[in-house]
Amino acid sequence: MIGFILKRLLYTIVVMFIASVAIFYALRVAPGDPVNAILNPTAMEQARAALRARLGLDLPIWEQYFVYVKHIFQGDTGESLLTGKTIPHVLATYGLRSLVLAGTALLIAYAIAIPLGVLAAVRRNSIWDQAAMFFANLGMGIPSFWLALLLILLFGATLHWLPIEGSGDLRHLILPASVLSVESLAVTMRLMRSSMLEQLGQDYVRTLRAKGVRGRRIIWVHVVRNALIPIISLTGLRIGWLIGYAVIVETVFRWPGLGYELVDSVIRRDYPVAQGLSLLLTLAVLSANFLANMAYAVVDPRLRKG
Amino acid sequence: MWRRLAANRLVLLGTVITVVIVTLGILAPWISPDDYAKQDLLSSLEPPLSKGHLLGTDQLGRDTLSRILHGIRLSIFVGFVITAISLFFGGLLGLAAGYYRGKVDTAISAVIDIFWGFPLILVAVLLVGALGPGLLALMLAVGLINWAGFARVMRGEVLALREREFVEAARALGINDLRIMWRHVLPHAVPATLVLGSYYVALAIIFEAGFSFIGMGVQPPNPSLGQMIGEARNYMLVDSWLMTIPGVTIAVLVIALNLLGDGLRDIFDPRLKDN
Amino acid sequence: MTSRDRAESGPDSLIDLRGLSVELRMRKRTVHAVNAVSLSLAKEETLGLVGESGSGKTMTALAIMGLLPAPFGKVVAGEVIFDGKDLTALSDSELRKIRGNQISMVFQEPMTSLDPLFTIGSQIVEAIRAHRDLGRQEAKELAVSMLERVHIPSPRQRFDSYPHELSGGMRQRAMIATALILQPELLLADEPTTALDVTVQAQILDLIAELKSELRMGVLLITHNLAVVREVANRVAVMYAGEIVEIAPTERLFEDPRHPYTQGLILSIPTSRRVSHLHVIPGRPPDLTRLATGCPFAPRCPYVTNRCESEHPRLEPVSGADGHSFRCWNPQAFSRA
Amino acid sequence: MTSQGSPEFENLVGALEQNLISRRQFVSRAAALGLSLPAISGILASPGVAARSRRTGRAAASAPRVGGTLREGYDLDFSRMDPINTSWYDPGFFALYEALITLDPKAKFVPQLAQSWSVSADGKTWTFKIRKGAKFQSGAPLTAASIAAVYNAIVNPKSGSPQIAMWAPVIKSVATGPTTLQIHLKHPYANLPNVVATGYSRIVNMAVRSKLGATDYGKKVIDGSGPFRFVDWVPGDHVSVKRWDAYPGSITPFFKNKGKAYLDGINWRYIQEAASRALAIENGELDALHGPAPQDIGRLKGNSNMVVTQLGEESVWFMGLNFDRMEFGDVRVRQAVSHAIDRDAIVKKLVFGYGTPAFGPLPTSDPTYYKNVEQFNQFDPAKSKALMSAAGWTAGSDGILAKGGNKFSFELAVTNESFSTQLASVLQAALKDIGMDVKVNAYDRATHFSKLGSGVDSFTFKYLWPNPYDVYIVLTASSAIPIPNWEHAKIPALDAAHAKFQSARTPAQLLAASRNGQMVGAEQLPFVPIFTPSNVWVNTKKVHGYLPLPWNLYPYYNDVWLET
Repeated sequence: MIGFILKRLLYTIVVMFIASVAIFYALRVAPGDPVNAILNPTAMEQARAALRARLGLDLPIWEQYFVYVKHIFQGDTGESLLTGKTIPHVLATYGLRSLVLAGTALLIAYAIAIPLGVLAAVRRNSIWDQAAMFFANLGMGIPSFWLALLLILLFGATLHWLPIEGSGDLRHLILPASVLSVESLAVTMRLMRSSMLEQLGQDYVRTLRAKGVRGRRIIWVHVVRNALIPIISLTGLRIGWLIGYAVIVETVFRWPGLGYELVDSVIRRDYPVAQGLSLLLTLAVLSANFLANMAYAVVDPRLRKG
Repeated sequence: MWRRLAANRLVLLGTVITVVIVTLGILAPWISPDDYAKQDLLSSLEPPLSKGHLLGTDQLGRDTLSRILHGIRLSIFVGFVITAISLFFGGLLGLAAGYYRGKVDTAISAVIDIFWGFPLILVAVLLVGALGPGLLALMLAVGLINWAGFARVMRGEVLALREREFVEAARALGINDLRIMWRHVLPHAVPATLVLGSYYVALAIIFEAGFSFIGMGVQPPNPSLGQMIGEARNYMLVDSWLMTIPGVTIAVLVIALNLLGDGLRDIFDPRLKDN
Repeated sequence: MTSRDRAESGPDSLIDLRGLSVELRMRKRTVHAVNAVSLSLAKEETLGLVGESGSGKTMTALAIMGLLPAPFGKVVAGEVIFDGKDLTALSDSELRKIRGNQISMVFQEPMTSLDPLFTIGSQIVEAIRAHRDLGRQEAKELAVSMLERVHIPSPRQRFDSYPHELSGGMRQRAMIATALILQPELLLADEPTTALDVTVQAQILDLIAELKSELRMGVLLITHNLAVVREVANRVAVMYAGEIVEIAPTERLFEDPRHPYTQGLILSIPTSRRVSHLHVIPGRPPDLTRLATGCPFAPRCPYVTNRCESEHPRLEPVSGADGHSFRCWNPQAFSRA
Repeated sequence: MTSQGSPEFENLVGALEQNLISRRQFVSRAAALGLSLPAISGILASPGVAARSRRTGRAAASAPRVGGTLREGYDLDFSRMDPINTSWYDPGFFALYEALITLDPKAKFVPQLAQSWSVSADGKTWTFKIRKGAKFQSGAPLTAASIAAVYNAIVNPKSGSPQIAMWAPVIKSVATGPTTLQIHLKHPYANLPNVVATGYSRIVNMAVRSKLGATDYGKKVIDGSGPFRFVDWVPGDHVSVKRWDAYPGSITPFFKNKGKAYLDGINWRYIQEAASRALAIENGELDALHGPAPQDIGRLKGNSNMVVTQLGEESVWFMGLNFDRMEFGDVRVRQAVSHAIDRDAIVKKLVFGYGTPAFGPLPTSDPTYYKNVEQFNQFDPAKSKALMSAAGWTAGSDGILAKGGNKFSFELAVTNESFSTQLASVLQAALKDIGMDVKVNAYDRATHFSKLGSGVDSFTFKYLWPNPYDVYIVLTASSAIPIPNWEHAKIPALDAAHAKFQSARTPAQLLAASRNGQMVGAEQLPFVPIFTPSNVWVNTKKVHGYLPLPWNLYPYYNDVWLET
């Protein structure tokens, strides 16, 4: 286990390093620079040159990278070129919002998907099962952003129940979180169902029945717990996917989260912010997978030792 | 195989729909009633079934049907081409890793893991930043991440196959590695990757649509289903058809592809069988 | 019906199977797994149920427990009388009260028959609490003492270990502990030793024998291995193609087997004298989707006659030999050649 | 061409209803639109107009309430609010800062920081009398010196101010006393008031600004003299300000509230999605809104709790053709492009009639607009073809114009915002009809403007400026090549016209110069004007004292108050 952790740690560091270089380079080879976001488009060249020099954008890229890394090791993580907010502050703000969104979405997804998956498996081929699977297919097929528009049309434009964009109180969270949850919900439900079916066929279930244990207990205490294991390993990937894919949903609802702000900062060429967010995103995905592996071991005693 | 596909009604449905839509997409240039870019500002935002425009027109008076057909064509192109390419490279590397094991495996696996670690969205956003918005950046991004998926699956399959008698036997007979891989390993490993592929096609299509929707993908006037929805958004209260039609198209296509995928999986990989 | 009359039944009988027939209904085909099986087990008796895999032994046991694989397994005829009730007629909740309480079952696969996510102890306690409302502590004490009785070393520690931490033998002991924790009247042991290596097999058999006499219960020992039966069973029933082809007290069966199949089985037991050329019964077990008009064993039988092909033999008692019956049109004297 | 019910007319009636223009002005303008006098008087009498002017009258009459935060939606993202080198000036500038002078609803210059001003006989020295008691929010006194400091900073080419070209005639500004500011000019410059009235010339505390550094000021700290103090700025999302209770009050005549502001604060929200804007205010997420999607305006007008104010906008969407690419240096080619564009169709369909075609460089709604430009640039594809063949371009088999083996195909660079991409597609289609092959490239803003800087074949851009002629100079003066004269226009006649404008001695001369410049621009086409969108403001009936003016770009917030 310790060995595993160390290996993941090393792996994480390597990926992060590669990411940082790739990001740094990609951002700066991109045409356009922050000057256009900071100065008036009609501002004269002198002013532009002056600003570039001040931001050190006139140096060759590798040199800029070197400076960047040096600063980081000096504990200076830099600040937004546009707003002057420090990078940690920026990351905290947007990272948290994304976490809230992705977390809520995942919660909604699991709260619905797991019971339905169980139901579908237990009442296999029943109307429940077929309905559940139908919606699963639907959920995997409907593009989230389109669903988002439909919901905006219904709850925002027609019923005027919910705010259609922005963040703030809980009401702002409802639409984006629901939309974001749909795809996960569908996938999880399918997985839960097949996982349940697999477990229901296991010998230990027969033993339990032979012991005269109540059916409900067999399902909820034993089978479900076994069936959840693959779900947990999926969760890691899910979180990664949610935080990443959220950019689309975040953009539709203008939920200022990580993905949304990443796109924005890249468009504005706000290099420090874009770099910070990119690395945070990468780290988030990596650690999500890592945590999933850990959780795995917690649930499954077979993986605890060794 | 076709008989087995046909066994499950849903799967059959998925297959049929996929085939139909793909055909429509491929034939788009010949069957679409109009030039997808031709505008007639004065007859814009016509509802479906208006004369000359089966599915109506968009805000610039362009024929929606023609744009949908070309949109499908593009989705399919993105979906299948990218998947095919990443399947090819991913498969190759996975095969090598699984077959040779040892150092080769360690090296390749490391690369796979690294690419696997990158959030697709990040790669896409950066590439769009670097190359400018458009199909190229998008397809590169998808390819760069997906190949790793194929490589993983292929590697796993091959690692297992490698121990099978017929491979051992072949090796014992002194048949050279390339031949063994080509003749004895690959054929057995392909199904699993095909199953994955069918899902990846759907994913790629959704992804392209999503990115074109937020304006980072296909650029006008080229029609992409996602971008059509994006433009239609502004008119959702004036003419909701505009966003409904492409939305339904994507949904149907993706659902069909998923059903097809389930079918393939049930056939090739009973272990994963849902029911 | 004829079999019904002959099925010995009396005050000392613990369980009666009367013309029990089980079918497995797949999508297209139906497997006639158990056909009109009648036998009865006396209190504190050990009956060996012997046959090749697929001969219907396990299905018979599962039918008794009401654990036939859903949704295909069905009891289509006959009854199972256990202290006055017909188990096949009971609702699942009524059956549940009996399972693990009055009738317990031990399975073949100790590796997979325990839930990997729970400790041995908790799974035994679960069995207790399913039937008696005991406090956790009492239950635990009971479980620990049971683990001791099945000779699991340092039971207190073992109580908290997970299945994967135990050897196959230990797991099977744990299974047995779970099965016997409530001192059932009847134990169904389905190939309890098959998955274990030979040395362990013996220990498990001894354990079962030992506990049987301690707990004064009846045991239905299901196995494909006659040698095993010879050690522990009072009587032996030989099953073939879902029906009983011969039933007799153990000694008698081994001295004077009448059915060619039984004879074949006995001949295939490795003995000191005959390890070199082991007897093998030619052919394969019959396809149970179609019931043969004649004797199911006919295709493999060395002494087959025309009648065997056409007429289904009945289970006939051996005159003068109490409790020995068999089905055969053309029985031959048994010779240990 | 224009008639009752036409957009221009709508604008006009809107302005009248909001008391933005006097009835006399209305009459003259309406006449200019070609309406008969009976028709006009009919409108003036019409119950709608009368009623609505009365309503606005009553609202203003009832007693203002102190308190509440105004939530206002915007169609543009917010820039760093440093007047001197912001990338654009936003509504916040009208709450945080004050200008030397400003424009009233009648487009007349009125005092703000200066209570009076005069020009020397030779027209080379302007003297402004600065009001007493003006302060910065930091507490520092706002004197003539503070103002001179700002103006002298702007004229420095490194300042990055987009106004440098307009300040060209200015030698320097000096405070001859705490309340006397003198601006010394190279030559007479009647346009000076327009220049000092813009958002870019608003007065910031230079002490604070230079302490923080030119490019860091405005990120976290702002020190102006407006009635509100800075709270925060989140680009892409919002800007918020709170009332400055020590505000010494305003002397601007048309403000009814001479004291501190009524509102506790203002929160401006950027709403990128055109469609979402109307929804947001209908959903009660906003109290006021600028720039709803044209297709939603009709619906808002029908909503009885909304007041929709429709004005002309001091802006023009134009297509820039790079004089150094293709043969855009040849005026015939530029005119060919211009005649291929059906401006009426664009206005009718792309903005649902909420706008006016532009045939010259200035918007029709500007007071100095010269109607004669409309003799140019009318939709006439045949003429385009003729012009092209005169220029030696003939259509090939594929219908694309060619000359000496070169096809007439070029890039059109636009920002990837949904409207500009749509406009681009329209232009692309229009030019295809006359045999020009256009490749549209949509870039994010950063890329777009750096591409413009390094030169592209062609592009689209919408200028928005309180005094459009000023930005017209900025964008077309040959001295401004390559930035911001992205089209690299070199038109001597135009440079001359601009020079005249910049050295006009009297308002009359200024107007004449402007008209001349407009005619030259309409004919020579330094850029190809396309249309001017309507400037639409929406506020709920709970909002009072809310008065957007085309020539100030944004409303002042001194008078605004919220009903509970």
